[in-house]
Parts: sequence; structure tokens; C-alpha cells
Amino acid sequence: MKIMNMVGAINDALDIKLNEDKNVVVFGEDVGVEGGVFRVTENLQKKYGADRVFDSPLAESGIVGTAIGMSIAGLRPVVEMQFCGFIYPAMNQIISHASRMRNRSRGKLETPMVIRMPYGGGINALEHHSESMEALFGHIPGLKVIAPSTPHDAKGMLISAIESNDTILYMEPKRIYRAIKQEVQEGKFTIELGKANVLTQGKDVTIVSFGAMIREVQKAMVMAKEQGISVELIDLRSIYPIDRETIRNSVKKTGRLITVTEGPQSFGLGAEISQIAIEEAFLHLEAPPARVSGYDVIVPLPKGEHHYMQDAYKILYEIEKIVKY
Amino acid sequence: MKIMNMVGAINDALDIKLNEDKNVVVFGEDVGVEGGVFRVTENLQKKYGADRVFDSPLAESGIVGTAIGMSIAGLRPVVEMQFCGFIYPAMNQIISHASRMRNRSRGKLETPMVIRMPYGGGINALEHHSESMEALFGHIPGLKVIAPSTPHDAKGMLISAIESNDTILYMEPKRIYRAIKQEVQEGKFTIELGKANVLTQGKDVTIVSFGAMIREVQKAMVMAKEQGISVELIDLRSIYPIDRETIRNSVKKTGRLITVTEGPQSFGLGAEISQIAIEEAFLHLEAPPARVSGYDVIVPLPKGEHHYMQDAYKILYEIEKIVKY
Amino acid sequence: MFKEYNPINKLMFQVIDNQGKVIDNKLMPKITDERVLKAYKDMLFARTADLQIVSYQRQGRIYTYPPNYGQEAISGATAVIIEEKDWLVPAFREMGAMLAKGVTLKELFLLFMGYEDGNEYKNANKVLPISVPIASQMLHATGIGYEIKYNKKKELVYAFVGDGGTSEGDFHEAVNFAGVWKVPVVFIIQNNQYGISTPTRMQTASESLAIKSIAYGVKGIQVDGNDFFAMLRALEEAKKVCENGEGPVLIEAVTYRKGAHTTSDDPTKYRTKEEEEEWDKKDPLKRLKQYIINKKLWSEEEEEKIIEDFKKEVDRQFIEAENYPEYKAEDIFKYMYSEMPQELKDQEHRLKEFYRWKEERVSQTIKK
Amino acid sequence: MFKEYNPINKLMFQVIDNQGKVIDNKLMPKITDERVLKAYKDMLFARTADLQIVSYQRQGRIYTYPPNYGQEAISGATAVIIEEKDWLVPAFREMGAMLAKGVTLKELFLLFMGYEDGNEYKNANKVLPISVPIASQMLHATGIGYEIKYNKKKELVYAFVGDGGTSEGDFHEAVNFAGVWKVPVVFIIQNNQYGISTPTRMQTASESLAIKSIAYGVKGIQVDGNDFFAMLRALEEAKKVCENGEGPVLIEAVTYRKGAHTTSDDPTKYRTKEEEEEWDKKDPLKRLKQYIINKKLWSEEEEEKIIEDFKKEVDRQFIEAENYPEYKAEDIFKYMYSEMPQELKDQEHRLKEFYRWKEERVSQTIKK
Ligand SMILES: Cc1ncc(C[n+]2csc(CCOP(=O)(O)OP(=O)(O)O)c2C)c(N)n1
Ligand SMILES: Cc1ncc(C[n+]2csc(CCOP(=O)(O)OP(=O)(O)O)c2C)c(N)n1
Ligand SMILES: [Mg+2]
Ligand SMILES: [Mg+2]
Repeated sequence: MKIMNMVGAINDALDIKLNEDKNVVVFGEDVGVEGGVFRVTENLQKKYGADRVFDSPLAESGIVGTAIGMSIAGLRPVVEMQFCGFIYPAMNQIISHASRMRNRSRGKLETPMVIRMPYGGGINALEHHSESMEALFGHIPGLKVIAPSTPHDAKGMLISAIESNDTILYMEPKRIYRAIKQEVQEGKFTIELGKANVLTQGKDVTIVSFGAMIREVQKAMVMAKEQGISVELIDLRSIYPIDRETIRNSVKKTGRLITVTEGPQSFGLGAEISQIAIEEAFLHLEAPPARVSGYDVIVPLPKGEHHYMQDAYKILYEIEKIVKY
Repeated sequence: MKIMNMVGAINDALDIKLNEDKNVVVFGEDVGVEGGVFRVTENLQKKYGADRVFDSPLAESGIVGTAIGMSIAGLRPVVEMQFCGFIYPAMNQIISHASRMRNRSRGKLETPMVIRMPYGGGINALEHHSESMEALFGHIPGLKVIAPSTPHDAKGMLISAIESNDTILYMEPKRIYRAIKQEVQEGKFTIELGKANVLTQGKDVTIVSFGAMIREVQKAMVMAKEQGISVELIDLRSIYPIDRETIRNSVKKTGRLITVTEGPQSFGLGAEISQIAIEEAFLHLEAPPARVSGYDVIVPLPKGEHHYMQDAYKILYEIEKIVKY
Repeated sequence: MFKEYNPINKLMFQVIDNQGKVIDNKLMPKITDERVLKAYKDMLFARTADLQIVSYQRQGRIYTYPPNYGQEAISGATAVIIEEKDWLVPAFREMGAMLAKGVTLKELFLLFMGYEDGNEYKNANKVLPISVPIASQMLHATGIGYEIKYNKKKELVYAFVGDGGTSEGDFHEAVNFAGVWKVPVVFIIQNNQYGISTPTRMQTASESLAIKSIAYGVKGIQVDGNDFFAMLRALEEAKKVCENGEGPVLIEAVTYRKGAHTTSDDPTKYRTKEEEEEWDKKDPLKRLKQYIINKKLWSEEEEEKIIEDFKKEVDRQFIEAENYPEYKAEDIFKYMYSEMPQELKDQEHRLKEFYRWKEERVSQTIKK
Repeated sequence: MFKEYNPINKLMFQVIDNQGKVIDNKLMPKITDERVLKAYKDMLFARTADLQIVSYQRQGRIYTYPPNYGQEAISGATAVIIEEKDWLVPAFREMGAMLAKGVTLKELFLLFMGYEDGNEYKNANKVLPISVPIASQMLHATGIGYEIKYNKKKELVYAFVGDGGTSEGDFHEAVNFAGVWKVPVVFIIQNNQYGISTPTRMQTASESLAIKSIAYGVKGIQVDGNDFFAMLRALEEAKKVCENGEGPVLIEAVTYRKGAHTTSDDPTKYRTKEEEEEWDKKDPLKRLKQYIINKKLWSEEEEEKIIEDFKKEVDRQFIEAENYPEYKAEDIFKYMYSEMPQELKDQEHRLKEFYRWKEERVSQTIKK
């Protein structure tokens, strides 16, 4: 065991896979010499050389598109989008090819690749640096979308992602890149993708969330507990596919569901999970599944961001409302 | 009044606005000389000249990006994406600029523009020519997304869209481009954007749908009626913003909701409407809101497309299930 | 050659004239008469198939199809040079090159009849499926090139794009990345003068498409794409460049799409009869045929006979494709992921339950 | 000039040397001594502000900021030529040009302190907000250029992008569209040698960035971007080209980012002290200062004094920005659409209800 933050855990996962599998290559904007703008890929170029860890020209479609080619030819590229807000130039390559090549070729061609990107707000950043667009990607058939909330999960999930034969979008909650430290198992381990994690058992209300929002929910849970409200907290981990079973079991037990997500409200993750709850546990529901999410607006610049963000109080507010319903 | 199909109605709307407002320009791939691959812009170049109706180079980001510049400078561009499946190269311009310029500049800059595109399946097309990705766009704050289901609406909604000072994604159900003919008012008229349309009053179940699927729902309704089931059919017309009031009123009355959409299921329009129903009318619900949608797969090529598509029987199947719930 | 034909010099590389006469023997590629004859027959097969498909389409037996008609020399030359070990990254008008790699006509038929199975290429490796989103495939070629270089393999990538495709950002990024990475990719622009209805001069103000190579610091050349020998020679030279580790090459192959854009297009809307006639004189098959006839390798009689054989073969494969088994429901789910997630299993289950219900329901209705 | 300095000839256009001496008087732009002096002061103001901002940032009084340090001559020359009627389409290192258009330092401070209000440019028209998504703004410039041409106006667009930005597809599409449409846009690449940590040679294998103009059939030129006079002269010539309806111009301004990429970047990771010192000799302000001192237009004493004044002015505007009113909840909803849809009204209402609840709740907690 070793104490690590998330940046260290991700770096460790990359290190392990680069070391173990010569087909793994890591590239993107400033990931080589600089080691990434968040230092996630620090030292990897030194250790593995510039043909395995390297800086690409500044072009996201180019990065994803060439990674598709590499993966078809047998490599396992792990590419970085510098921020979630800069992945859009690559949307065509992701939607039209990465997520489709296997189906299009009836399984003959595969694109085993991981697209890593920091996402989410709360870091006082410029425009385009605070977005959480998991729902856009969850809606793309053929893609898997995952996001860890702890260093341990970050490491295990990334190793699993690199070993998967699918194209995986790996969303990193940059707000807690260094905020959470934890003992993490050394060496290689994997975490099955697609499985949610019940972080806290509870009986009054189920909260489903992921990534950086988990910590906010936990703060709200402390306050709720003071009022005797027992919350069951599910860390989704996988945005697509969603672990229906875990949600079903929990909602059947608590009868109440709140989703806490950072992205815009409409067509967001919250609605999908509510729908799953009503499909799976309608007769157990004692209140309408509620969503605590961003609003349908552009993430405000730092001075206004608190209005947008889902903090412990906003979550508590909904908890109190739903248990009183 | 004049009998028109949807292609004619859209052409008429463009004609009226080109004639009335010198700031309106129409461009895109093959919209000029050829008049569009579906002939939607036929004759407009002849009538208004090649500086107002013209072919652009083959580049979707370029089309949307330059339209943004034009609209900031005072024009009202109406651009065409040749198919919904080819809009992805333009995602960055849409998400990072068209939907944001007003908010970014605190209202000083506006991007009044319309992005037209045919969407949806059922026309025996090649890959990428059958997609219905309304949910991707509905999730983008700052964008309005609309889709007509009749020639009359197509005309009135497009005129409204061109006159709006917002950026509007106008989705055209190409499957019924020529399939439905209707008397359409001549000359200029508008239809308020953001308002759904109750096409049929009913009492047992509410069906919310839009575009080409309306016709399928109507076929199912004939069969349902034979069994004495009375369906209230809502044509959403506006994907974003969604007309909560119309949905609320209907679901409160019927107690049952089915959504019928073409796009992939997860993170789709169906979940959002179900969520609205539970937020607005939870205590009136007698069954879990159900969705008839595409599956989470790539739209199959023509020989397999019927497995994917939502036809009258699939809708009837859900109607019968929900009324028996 | 890349020096003399540096696109800045505005020369188009040609080996034979419109009458099939060799302009300068030094320019001829290395190829035996036998191989030329085979190449001609392959091009003729492609053309025969193409024309036949258009008529199938008119009969409603196949959906939208983009013909190669008039552009056969480009694929024809590629077919000669491409090897088993090499990769083919097509756009969608490279039938000849695809067949050379082992793709069957039947598979192409299946695709255009609406089965993804047509993309499986059971007997062909290292061929990407045709790519519909314009220019996007070029980046895949660059990525494959990276793998080749990374693993120090002796392979090449032949990647195709249209003149219209050069306007897309992905064209730029693909050639640019390839230039920086110095990967062994031969990019071939089939400049057939139009992107659907849009003429090349409306795609770019650049003096040629070959000259765009300068923007990426890669070698480039403009070639008469209707001149089989010129295409082959240019490909030979490009191959050497790649093999020497000097990086990618950009070839502009000047040609003409004699047919419609696809079977649902009407070219009379945007081009003149005169223009078509002008280009007809440069038809790649006519020119090569003249060459082999002059060399006494071929005769009109042989041609007539072989076309009949080809037609039968095309028909045979077409009918095989028409008799392809029904598209099963599970096939829309099965290939989405390396392992099917529970969510898709549930959806498949729901679809099958619906089918059971429907069957019952329909048989009831019939009984009534 | 565009003939002689055709990028194919690999000449960089220069007017003064590193000592501020005029190389060839014929190359000098038309400008009075007075105007030169003003330009110098403006550049000095920008630099003073820049250095001050970096120190504010260290004090935690402002967030991430991308300095212009070392690149001031490019904006400085643009500031001289740009007129009220012209459009400015910045990337994010064009402070001098923005101030010239009427944007205030305070507004820039507001933006980098985290208020969108800083983008409103109350006293400036025809300036787009700084653009974060690299190269995307270039297409807006082309679109604006279209409007100018369409309405037969006498306006110009000055649009900026970085060396890194030339790798993006949008760069390609923007210059290509502009070339086809022949619109009056001057595209200026600030080649400051790096895109964050990535050197220009890793962005492209092309011999220069100016040479990319050939791919679009537009005029291009490589200019010493640290040479105020060269920049100004090149802009004058570009303006003529645009005014003659000959279409867009692509200028590569060769410069160096003397500071960090942004305040959260550490350049020692990717560049050497020697390199920095080498470029320091070419510093644009030093060179222009030498020129005006030689001409007896300026002295070290005047410089010292004015810097003190500038610092006070920067501080004044900074403190004004710091005292900006609180960011109101409604402001996150208000500007999304021309009219607020019911959905957003509902969401705003919900937020305000939450705030009421929270206030009550927190005051209760405090009472306890
Ligand atoms: C990204 C994208 N946009 C639009 C289309 C629609 N489309 C299909 S073919 C074509 C023209 C292609 O022209 P070119 O690249 O010259 O190839 P050609 O058809 O002439 O072989 C267009 C616009 C597409 N397939 N992909
Ligand atoms: C589309 C996009 N990708 C990535 C980024 C992150 N990023 C910000 S600045 C920068 C480098 C820009 O380099 P260059 O164009 O040379 O401009 P410079 O910063 O040197 O002025 C990058 C990669 C971004 N802002 N936008
Ligand atoms: Mg073409
Ligand atoms: Mg730079």
C-alpha cells in the first residue's frame, strides 16, 4: 500500500501498463516533455522514450483519429484531451469511428483505446475549462464512459480501461486530482468496468453520483445524519453502461432517489437514472426521483461558479425535500 | 392555401425570408447550383443570386464557424448540414461558440442563425445517413432545437427560427419530406417556438413524440382505438426548450406516458420527458413512464433497420402494456 | 522525380498521351506486358461491375451506390503496387484496389444492399471499410503509419480521399501529423473535379491540390490519374520515399467522375455535355486499351468476349449477395462491444419479447 | 512585396535590426515620429500591465492569465493600423490591439478575475471576446469577412492565431474558405515558438508557417514579429491587398513568448536559458526603444517616469475591477437566450428558493 492522490494513481496506472505492454502508447498535447498540464503523465516520457510517450500537434481530431488508426493496427493508445471542453473538435472521430469500427466491420476491427480527460468545475478556471459533459458521451452507442472518484478507483479503472478492447472515455475529476489522498494497492490490479459502488449503506434515500460530486454528497450526508436521515450513496463509476442492478436494489430499499451531477440539467445523467429507477422500481417509489444538477447554462466564470455548482447545501436541500415528500 | 409537401414548405419559407430580408443568406454543401441533395433549396440560387445562396467548400466546421462570424456581423445565415450524421465536425463551433457567444459577451454579440439538417431513418440509406441525435443537441445550453412533423409546421417554424435572434438547430424528418402533403397557408406566417402541439386529445395514455415518428404513433393509435384505448398525442416540436406545461397537463389527465423517439435509448429524449412527467405529475402517474426508442446501437444498415426502428407495432405493444399496468 | 515535379512548378506527371502513346520511355514504370494486361482486365472488370451495379440500382435491387466509372486507373495502379503486407484505407471509389486486396464483389454488394456483413472482408486483411464521413479516414491512415514506424515494419499505407475531402479539417490534420511523424503513408487525392455538384475551384483557391503538400513539408506530385502508367510510376516513387523513411507523400490524381455522384444524383444539373465529352477523350481505359492493342497484347474481339464473362461473374456474385440470409435481430447488438453489456442484453431481450408478441398478435389478426 | 517575400523564397521580412537600426529605408512604413512614439508607449503600457498582472496573480488576486510579454510589437503594429470600422478577432495574446480598439484594462481584469462582464467591451465595437478554443475564432473572421464583402463595406478583419493553432482543422478551413470567398481578412499567426510546451517544429514539418498560404492560394509573408516597423509595413501591404479585393493575407509573425504560457506554467521544463537569452536580444521593445532613443525622441529618464505612471494606472484599473459588484445569481441565466425560456425561469426560481432556504438554515445554525 502507498499513499497516493489521484494524479499519482493515474500516473502509476499508466506506468504499469507502459511497462507491461509494449503496445501501449501515450500521447496528446503537452503530455511528453511537460508531463501534462496537470502533471498526470510526468516522467513517463523519460522512462519510456519519446516514441511511446509524446507530444502531438495541437489538434484533437488528429489525436483521436490517429489513435483510431493505431489501435486498428494493434497498438493500445491512451490519449489525453487537455480539458473536457476541448474534446469537441474530436467528436466526429469519436462518434463516427471510434465507437463504430467494431460494429461496422462485424467485429473484425477493434479500436482498443482510452481517451483520458479532466472534467468538471470548481477550480477557478477560464471558460471551457470546467465542463462536465458525460451525458453527451453516454448517448453515443459503442462508447464506454467511466469516471473514478478516488485514487484507488482511478488506478484500477484505468488499468481495466487500457486492457479493454473497447473505446473508453475516461473522465478525471480534476477538482479532486490532489484533494484526496488514500492508500492505494501497489502494482497491478483491475476494477471491473460497468459496476457501481455502494459507498455507504442507508435506508431513507438513495443518492447516485460520481466523480468530484461524491465528496459534496458526503458533506451533505454528514448534515443529513444530524437530522437522522440515512442516505445510501452510490458511486456510479460507469456512466455508460449504467449499473441498473445496483440502482434497482438500492431504490427498492429506500424508495427515494436523488441524482447529483455537474453537467447541465436537461438531457443529463440525472434523467437517465431517474428513468432507470422508474423502470426498475416504480412501485417502490415514495417520492419523485429528484435531480441536483447544473442548470441549462454555460458554466459561469469563477466569480459566478458557486451559483451553478452543486454543493453540500444544495444536496441537503433536496434531501430534506424528498424525505418530507 | 396551397398543397405542399415538407420539402416545398421549407423551400417556401426560405424563399419568403430571402425575399423579405437582405440579411438572410443560405449556404452549405451543394445547396446552390444543385439545390440541395434533397432539393430543399431548389431554384433559390437562381432567384437570389450566388452571393445569397451558395455552395461552400466541403467542411462542416467551416460552414458553422463562418456562419457564426456572419451572424455576429449582422447577417442571418441559414446553413445546411447535408445529413445529421455529418454535423459532428461542427460540434466544436456549435458548442463552444454558437451557443455561447451571447452569454459570453453578456448579450452584446448575437448569433442569429439556423442550422438545418435532415435527420432520421427509414430511407434505406448508407451508414451515417439515418441518425436522430436530438438529445446531443438538447443537452447543449444556449441552443434551441426544433423539429416539425408537418409541412405547415415546417414552414411556420422555419420562418420563426430565421427571425429568432438565437442559434437554432432545425431538424428535418427526411423520411416524410415528400410523404405528407397538406394545405399550407401561403405567404408569411410564424409559429411560436417552444410550444408543443396536442395533435389528438385522449384520456388513457399520453404519447409524446416528434418529427417522422408522429406518423408511426398515429398508425398505432388506430390499432389502439380498435381496442378502445384513447391516446393523447403530443407533437413536441421543440426539443429544447421542452414545453413542460403541455406535458404536465396531459399526464395529469391520462396518468400514463409513453415517449416515442428514434435516437438511442440511453441519455435520450425519452428519459428527459419522463423526468419532467415525474417532476410535474408524480402523484397522477398510474404506471411508470415508458420509452419506445432506438436501442443503444448504431442505426443498422437498411436490411437490419426494421429491427431498430420504432414502428406502429412497437408503439402498440407499449400502449397495451402501459394501460394494463 | 519529386524535385522535377515539385507542385510549385505546375507540371502534371504524364507517361502516355490520350492515344495511349508513351510520351517518354524513361518515365515508364517497371512492369511486364503480362502485368499490364492483367491490370487492364482488372480495370475492365471494375468498370463492367460498376455499370452493371448502376443498372441493378435502377431495378431497385441495390441501394445508393457511388460509381468508380472513369477513375479506374487510380485503383488499377494501386492494385499493382499494393502488397499483402500493406494497408488500404479507402474513401469510397476504390473498388479496384479493394478487390486487389481480397475484398470480394459480393461483399461490396452486400454492403450496398444494406448488410454490415459486407464490411467483414473475410478473405482480406489490412483493408479498412469504406469511409463515409469525408476525409475522416485519412487520420486512421496516419495512425496506422505510426504503428508501422513504431514497430519498424516494412509496410505501407495507401490512403484515399476526394478533392472535396481536401477542404475538411481532418485532411489538414492527417497530412500534417504524418509530416511531423514521418510515417510511411501515401495519400492519394482522387481529384475527379467535383464533390457532388461542387467543382474543385469552389473547394479551394489553391493552384492545385498537390501543392498543398508544401504546407506540410511533405513530398507532393500532381499526376494524370487517367494515365495508368503515370499513376503506377508515381506510386513506385512514393513507395521509395516511404521506404527510405522520408515520410508521407501526397499525390493528386487528376481524373474525372464519368458517372453520377451516386445513383441518386443527376450530373446534368451542374455540368455540361461539352465538359463530359472533353474528358471522355482522356478516359483511362480507352488509353490503356489503345496501348495494349498497339502492342498487340489485346484485341476488340478479346475485349468483347471477356466483358461477357465479366458480366456473368458480376451477376453470379450479385445473385449470391441477393440470396444472403436474413438479417437477424441479434446482429444489431452483437458487435457493439467486445462483451455485450447487461444493458444491451436487456434491450435485445425486450426486442425479442416484442417479436414474440407481434407474431402472436399478427397470427390472431389473421385468424380473425 | 508579396512577390519578393513569397514564402517559397524563405525570406523573413525585417526593417530594423536588433540594435534598432533601419536596414533599408525603402522598407519603412508610413508613420510619423509622433505616432511611433505613441506606439512605443502603448507597447510599454501593455508590457507594464502584463508584468504587473503576473504579480497580482502570484498574490492570488487574479486567476490564470496568458501574458503578451515579448510579443508586444505584433499588437502594437496592429493598434496603429486598425480603425474604428475594422474588426478585431483576437486569440488571447493581443492586449495592445484590444486596448487600441477601446477595450479597457479593467475589462480584461474582470475577465481574468472571473466575470463574463469583462467581455462586454462597453466602449469598444467590432471586437470579439478572446477565444479559448484554439483556432476556432479564425472561422468567425472569415464569416465576418463575408459580411463585409457581401455588403460592399470598406472594412477589414484582423484575426489572430498561435503557431500551435495552425495545426487545428479550423485553421485550414478558415484560410481555405477565405481564399475561395476572397474576403478582406488579415490572418496573423503569432509564432511565438511554442504551444504551451510544444515547439513549433513539432506542430508541423512545413518549412515555415507563412508557406502554408500556398495551400490556400492566398498571399503570405513571414515577418519578424519583434520588429515593429516590419509588422506595420506588412500590415499596410496586407491592407492594400484586401482593399483591392484580392482576398485574404496570411502573415506569420515570428516572435517569442518571453513569459510563461500562463501563470500556471513553468517554461524551464521545456526550454533552455540560452534560448531565452538569444531571444532576449531580439526583444521588440528594446529594439524600438533604441530606435526612438537614437532619433532623440525618447530617453531612459522619460521611460522610468512613464513606467511609474503606467503602474499607477494599471493599479487603479485593477482595484476598480477588484471592487466590482458581486456576481448575481440571475446573471448566469439572463444572457443565454434573446428571451428567457420558461425552463430557465423555473431553474432560476429554484436556485433562488434554495438561497432563501439556505439563508434561513444558516442563520438558524448560527443561532444554535
Ligand atoms: C463529413 C461529411 N460531410 C458530407 C458528406 C456528404 N457527402 C458525401 S460524398 C460528398 C462529396 C465528396 O466529394 P469528394 O471528396 O470530391 O469525393 P467524390 O465523391 O468526388 O469521390 C459529400 C458532401 C459526407 N459523406 N461526410
Ligand atoms: C481546442 C483547444 N485545445 C487545447 C487547448 C489548451 N491550450 C490552451 S493554449 C494552448 C497552446 C496554444 O498554442 P499557440 O496556438 O501556439 O498559442 P500561444 O499560447 O503560444 O499564444 C493549448 C493547447 C485549447 N485552449 N483549445
Ligand atoms: Mg470529387
Ligand atoms: Mg505559440
